[in-house]
Amino acid sequence: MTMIATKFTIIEALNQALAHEMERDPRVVLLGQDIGKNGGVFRVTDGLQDRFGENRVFDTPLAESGIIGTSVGMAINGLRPVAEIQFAGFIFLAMNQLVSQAAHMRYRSAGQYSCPMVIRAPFGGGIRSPEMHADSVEGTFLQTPGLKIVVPSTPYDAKGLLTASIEDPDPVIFLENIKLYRSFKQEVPTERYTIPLGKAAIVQEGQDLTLIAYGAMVSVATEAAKAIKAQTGATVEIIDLRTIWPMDEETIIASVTKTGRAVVVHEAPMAGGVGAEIVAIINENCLYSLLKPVTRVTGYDTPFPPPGLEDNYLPTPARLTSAILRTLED
Amino acid sequence: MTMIATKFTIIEALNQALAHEMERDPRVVLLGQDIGKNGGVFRVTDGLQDRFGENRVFDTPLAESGIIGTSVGMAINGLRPVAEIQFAGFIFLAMNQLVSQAAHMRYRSAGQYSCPMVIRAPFGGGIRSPEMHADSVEGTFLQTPGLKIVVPSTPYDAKGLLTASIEDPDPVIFLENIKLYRSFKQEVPTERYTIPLGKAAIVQEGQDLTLIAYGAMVSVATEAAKAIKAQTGATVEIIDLRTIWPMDEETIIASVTKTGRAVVVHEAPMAGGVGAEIVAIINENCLYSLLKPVTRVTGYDTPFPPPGLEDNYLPTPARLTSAILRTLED
Amino acid sequence: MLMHDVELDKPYQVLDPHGQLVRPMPQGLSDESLVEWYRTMWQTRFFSNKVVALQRQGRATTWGPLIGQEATAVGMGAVLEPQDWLTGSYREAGAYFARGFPIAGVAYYTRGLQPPREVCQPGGRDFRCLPLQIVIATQMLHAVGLAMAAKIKGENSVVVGGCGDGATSEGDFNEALNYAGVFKAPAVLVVTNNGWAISTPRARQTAAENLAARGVGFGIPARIVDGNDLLAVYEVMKEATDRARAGDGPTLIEAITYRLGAHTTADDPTRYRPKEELQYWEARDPMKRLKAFLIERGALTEESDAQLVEGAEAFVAAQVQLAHDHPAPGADGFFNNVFEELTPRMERQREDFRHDYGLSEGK
Amino acid sequence: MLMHDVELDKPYQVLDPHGQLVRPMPQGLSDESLVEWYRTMWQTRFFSNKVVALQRQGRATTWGPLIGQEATAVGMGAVLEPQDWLTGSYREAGAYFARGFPIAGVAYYTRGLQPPREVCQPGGRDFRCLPLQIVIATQMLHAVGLAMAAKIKGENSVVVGGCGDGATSEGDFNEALNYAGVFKAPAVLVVTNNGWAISTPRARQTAAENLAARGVGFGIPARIVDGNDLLAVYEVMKEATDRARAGDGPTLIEAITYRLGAHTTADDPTRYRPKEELQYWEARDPMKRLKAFLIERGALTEESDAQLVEGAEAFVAAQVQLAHDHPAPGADGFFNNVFEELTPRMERQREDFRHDYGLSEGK
Ligand SMILES: Cc1ncc(C[n+]2csc(CCOP(=O)(O)OP(=O)(O)O)c2C)c(N)n1
Ligand SMILES: Cc1ncc(C[n+]2csc(CCOP(=O)(O)OP(=O)(O)O)c2C)c(N)n1
Ligand SMILES: [Mg+2]
Ligand SMILES: [Mg+2]
Repeated sequence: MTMIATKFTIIEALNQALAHEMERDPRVVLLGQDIGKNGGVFRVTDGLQDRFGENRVFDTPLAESGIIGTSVGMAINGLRPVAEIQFAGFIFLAMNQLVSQAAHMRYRSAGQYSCPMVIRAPFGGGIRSPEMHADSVEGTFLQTPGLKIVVPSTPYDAKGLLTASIEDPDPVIFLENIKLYRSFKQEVPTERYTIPLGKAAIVQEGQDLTLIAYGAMVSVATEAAKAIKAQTGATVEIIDLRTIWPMDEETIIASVTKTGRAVVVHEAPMAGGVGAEIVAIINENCLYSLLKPVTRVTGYDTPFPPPGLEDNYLPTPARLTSAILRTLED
Repeated sequence: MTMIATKFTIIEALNQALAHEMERDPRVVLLGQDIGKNGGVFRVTDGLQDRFGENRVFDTPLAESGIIGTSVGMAINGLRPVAEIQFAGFIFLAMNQLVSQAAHMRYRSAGQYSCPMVIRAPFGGGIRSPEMHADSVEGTFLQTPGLKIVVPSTPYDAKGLLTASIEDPDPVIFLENIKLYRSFKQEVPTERYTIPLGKAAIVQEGQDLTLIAYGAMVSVATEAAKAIKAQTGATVEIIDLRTIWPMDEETIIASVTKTGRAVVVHEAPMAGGVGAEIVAIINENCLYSLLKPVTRVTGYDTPFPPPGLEDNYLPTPARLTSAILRTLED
Repeated sequence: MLMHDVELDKPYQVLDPHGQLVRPMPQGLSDESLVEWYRTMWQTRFFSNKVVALQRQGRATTWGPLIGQEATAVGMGAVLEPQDWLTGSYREAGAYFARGFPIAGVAYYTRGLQPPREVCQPGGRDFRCLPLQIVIATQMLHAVGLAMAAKIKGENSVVVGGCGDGATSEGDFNEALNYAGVFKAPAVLVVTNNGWAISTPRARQTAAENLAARGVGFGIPARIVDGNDLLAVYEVMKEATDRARAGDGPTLIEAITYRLGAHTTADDPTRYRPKEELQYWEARDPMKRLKAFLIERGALTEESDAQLVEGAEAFVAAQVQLAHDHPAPGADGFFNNVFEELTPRMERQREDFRHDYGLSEGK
Repeated sequence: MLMHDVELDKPYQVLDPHGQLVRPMPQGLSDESLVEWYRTMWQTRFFSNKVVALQRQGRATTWGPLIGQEATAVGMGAVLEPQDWLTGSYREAGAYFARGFPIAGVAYYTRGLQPPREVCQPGGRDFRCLPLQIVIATQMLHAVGLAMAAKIKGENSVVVGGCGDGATSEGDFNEALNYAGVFKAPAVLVVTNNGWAISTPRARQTAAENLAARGVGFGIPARIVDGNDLLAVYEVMKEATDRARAGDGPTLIEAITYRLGAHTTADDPTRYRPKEELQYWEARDPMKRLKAFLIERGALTEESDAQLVEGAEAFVAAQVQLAHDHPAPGADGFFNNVFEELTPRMERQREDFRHDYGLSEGK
């Protein structure tokens, strides 16, 4: 099969993935607030209601628990709902339906019923959005067995990971960094393809330090790695997690065993974030290779700040670079 | 002041703390499902409605978001609500009110309004309770800046910590292990006293390994430590966190620096649990003292199992002992 | 007959408490069906009592008695067609039985284990009953979602979602009504108003005079029915499922009944409930009412009744036995069905568990 | 006059769209008050337009225009006494202004910063307005909680909670109605029905004919009012707050109005909204209606009106200037007010931040 690739933004790549899956699988339906005529506040679902009809692409009332709760029912009854939560911070209104219902249905029914569904939600800072519009929620869901967590960092990944998520037999929360939505274009095959869940990507190889990132932090990591190379000649291996859970421990362990040093970066607050779990995994599996403590470069232990102060809160290439420098010291 | 101490269960100690605070501070009100005439499903609030009247101790409709959401309003308007969520697993229905509202009110109002309130909730396994009645939620809330998390392990602590929580100017989630409610009695002063939030207790000193626990796991830890002493002569230092957040890093760091080995134990699933944060703290602060990887003994990465299988899921003295033995190996 | 604001203050009745017809028999009802449902009501009662007894012996987990509510439960489940769905709380097990779901399935559950497919789907038939719900009101959104899917797929199936009076206070209950209305979902949402949510009386649950009135604000027709009158429950349910099946959308039904037992085996209702109330309702026992009617009608004699009751008890005993004889999952069974496949880490955890537990040779 | 099921289908009106009285003037209203509120309506409009302009220049964050809804907003806030509380969404800023809350406070907020006490409470007066709410419907439970506290403390204060039509679909909105009813809270819950929730029309938000009907199911009296008629909004609000103050419990009010602007500065309403609808509502502009009435009444002349409008614009400009002149918090200000005191770890994080940011000598 020859793949024709053209340059697309993440928004466009996601829209393609949705269109492909709807085309291919009549079970796929889209629901959420303002996703129909309006195409979603970020236009991820633009044109899909026109193309697939109101029966398969529909606006819901303004109630997040309703979105997830009815998706549970629809998934059990043979559909593959892809629900949009307008901003990830609002998932808390649906927390019970997600945690105790969607994520537990296979378990509580001893495998008789399951919830193949995807919850898409934009998140992340850097665009001066209002309160609760930028909050990162992936760390909160680490304590939710039964739920997979995916965060793409590029248009190519966005399409392949969303396709894989829709195809997955279990519920997936798919978190999309708002800042990346239109920030760059990348070659994306116009054909359908999947990127397997649970597998990280090595963005660049390196020998001296492992830098673990996901979503918008991948490009921050790349910039920092460049700065480090320029300043010290050290090479940084960058891992893009792609899937936060189940986490690709193998890739992390192999890399840190090789480099002996690691830095983790995410926007979410430090306490109990994804970084903590990564440090714990490294501790358990490669403590004896570690030359320095793993450094966490994260949001601080405060709520996501108001837009006027968010630049001070978000990890920047500069902050990350100085953390890497410290971690590279003997 | 001479303190008269009598032996009480945790239930009784909590009841006393509530009664004292209501006596002392007219701002304290209690609300929740079935807490009035029925005294709560575990009788923690037994007799308090009779004593303080329906104006200050009242049953709510069956709606958790309503309980927390109205408590936010009451706290802002000068009361000190102590809300009971009948089982911690149902806090997910109030997640948004807790995370984006109670925990953020001081922040979003630039300090003009605050939410001095306590959310009490029973949790934990070991009594064959139905679905969602045993789930541990403390790990989920680590990603909620603005919220304090307290878990007592003894009647003495329960009373002192609850009193301190009610007195605290910020929202506190106070999690009570069901299994401990009536499992033992302890001398508890009948007078009022507080145990400061944010301070861990050293349950027993030891030289060879630090064992970090909280809630019902403290007695599991004590048993395991005894077994270790008997089998190997090694002494285990047991830390009871008491307050999960803000965490007493100082006590943990001092102990692990001394012992060079650590095991963390909790009921909650491993991924993203409190244990992960503790490992990260140890990694950041005492990596060079560490002789072995920190071991996490926790619930597995599954939902809390059905009652018939929960014994296999919960950390036991035996499982903990063998983990300690492994961690003590050279 | 379905209406918005009218007749919301008096429950619809076909049989009075003495089993006398106060309205004509609902159409299309055979004596055989009535006797069948009467039998299911007895099975439900015996089963509930059996579990309470087992619980006292430490052989069942905490259990919420079903007694007093059998007419509502059975009427709720009896109208369903094979392609329909049903989801309810722990208190709606009788509806599941009326729909055909094996008593053994719920009996297995009371062992503290998730009943497996072989027990729930004997002969490979999926009864389309979701696991009994513990988290109050959440199943009402599932019911609406199931119904939305049926409509999207163009299937002629309807969904019944059942919950208690207390559940109506939850956000999810109200969101369910609203979604049902907006999407004209083929769903029947049934509130079993048994007067109490644990110790909280209906009157403290909401300031509204009744729960059916909730329908008005969501544009959903609603009915109040005497929940101890099987014929009335059947008729109202039939009408509502017919409407749903015809594409006319959802209905809200409030069935007025009473929980004669404790909230659960862990509850002491004497702490909060006046004895007179219990006596009042004991006199309105749904079994007595239906029995009187069936006997007067000649569909039953005292003798055949005694046989039926005895048979129901024996059937329940056999189902419970079946459930207890069915093998429990392995000690490591709790690793299954988290995801379709175990993650690599879970595989390792299970390996460790097996080792610790002495299940395998270990590593 | 307040009623359950009656008159829920026609909005209460005092002035017709041309400013003619269709009912007697509400009692106890002075011309001075009316002119004052008319002024606040203009301030609200100018302020909203000003922020839209600032946002286009990159000097304000995303903003939801208030225009078209000024009569509802101002009527909602105008009836409050100093001891009362008010909480609303981003769209209810005009109600805050009518209550006395400084425009500078909201202007400061549009800088992307939490307005500090000095800006919100000039002269040390706490206006008892909670921060404008972003998470839809959550503030309705706060309103009820504030009111429950007032009642528990025996204070004679009432609480107004405001939200949009979309908000009525959230569980929290319904739980708020229910708690208000059960606790007979001195709360007035106001739904500003502006026809749209972003791109979702009212008709897709619920199958009910109107939103006030929601009151029935919660035992709360409800009113529908013409939200572009300040006199009607005032009267209905006054009556409801009087009732609450007298201990007679909550009221639900649905005000029918229209958002003349975009949902926010990030929204393009032409994607979903017919032009004719906008035109229909432009003709019903609340400012025009009140102006016509005040002029006919002699409370205003064309000339004094022009002065008033000009003055309102100048006042807004000054308030915005004030907000922009007020110092921003330090770069590390985001560490404040998480808890009353910083935790030890936050202290260290702030120290690190200051070091990285070049704010202090570092460690
Ligand atoms: C969300 C949630 N909150 C609280 C509980 C605890 N609880 C179990 S049953 C019950 C009362 C339910 O009352 P109702 O809905 O009337 O059903 P009934 O038990 O009367 O059948 C409560 C509060 C729960 N299971 N789920
Ligand atoms: C809980 C939640 N879900 C979604 C959003 C995103 N959102 C912001 S405004 C809005 C529509 C609100 O409509 P309505 O309640 O009618 O208020 P209006 O904007 O018309 O004043 C939505 C969906 C939000 N802020 N909060
Ligand atoms: Mg009930
Ligand atoms: Mg609106």
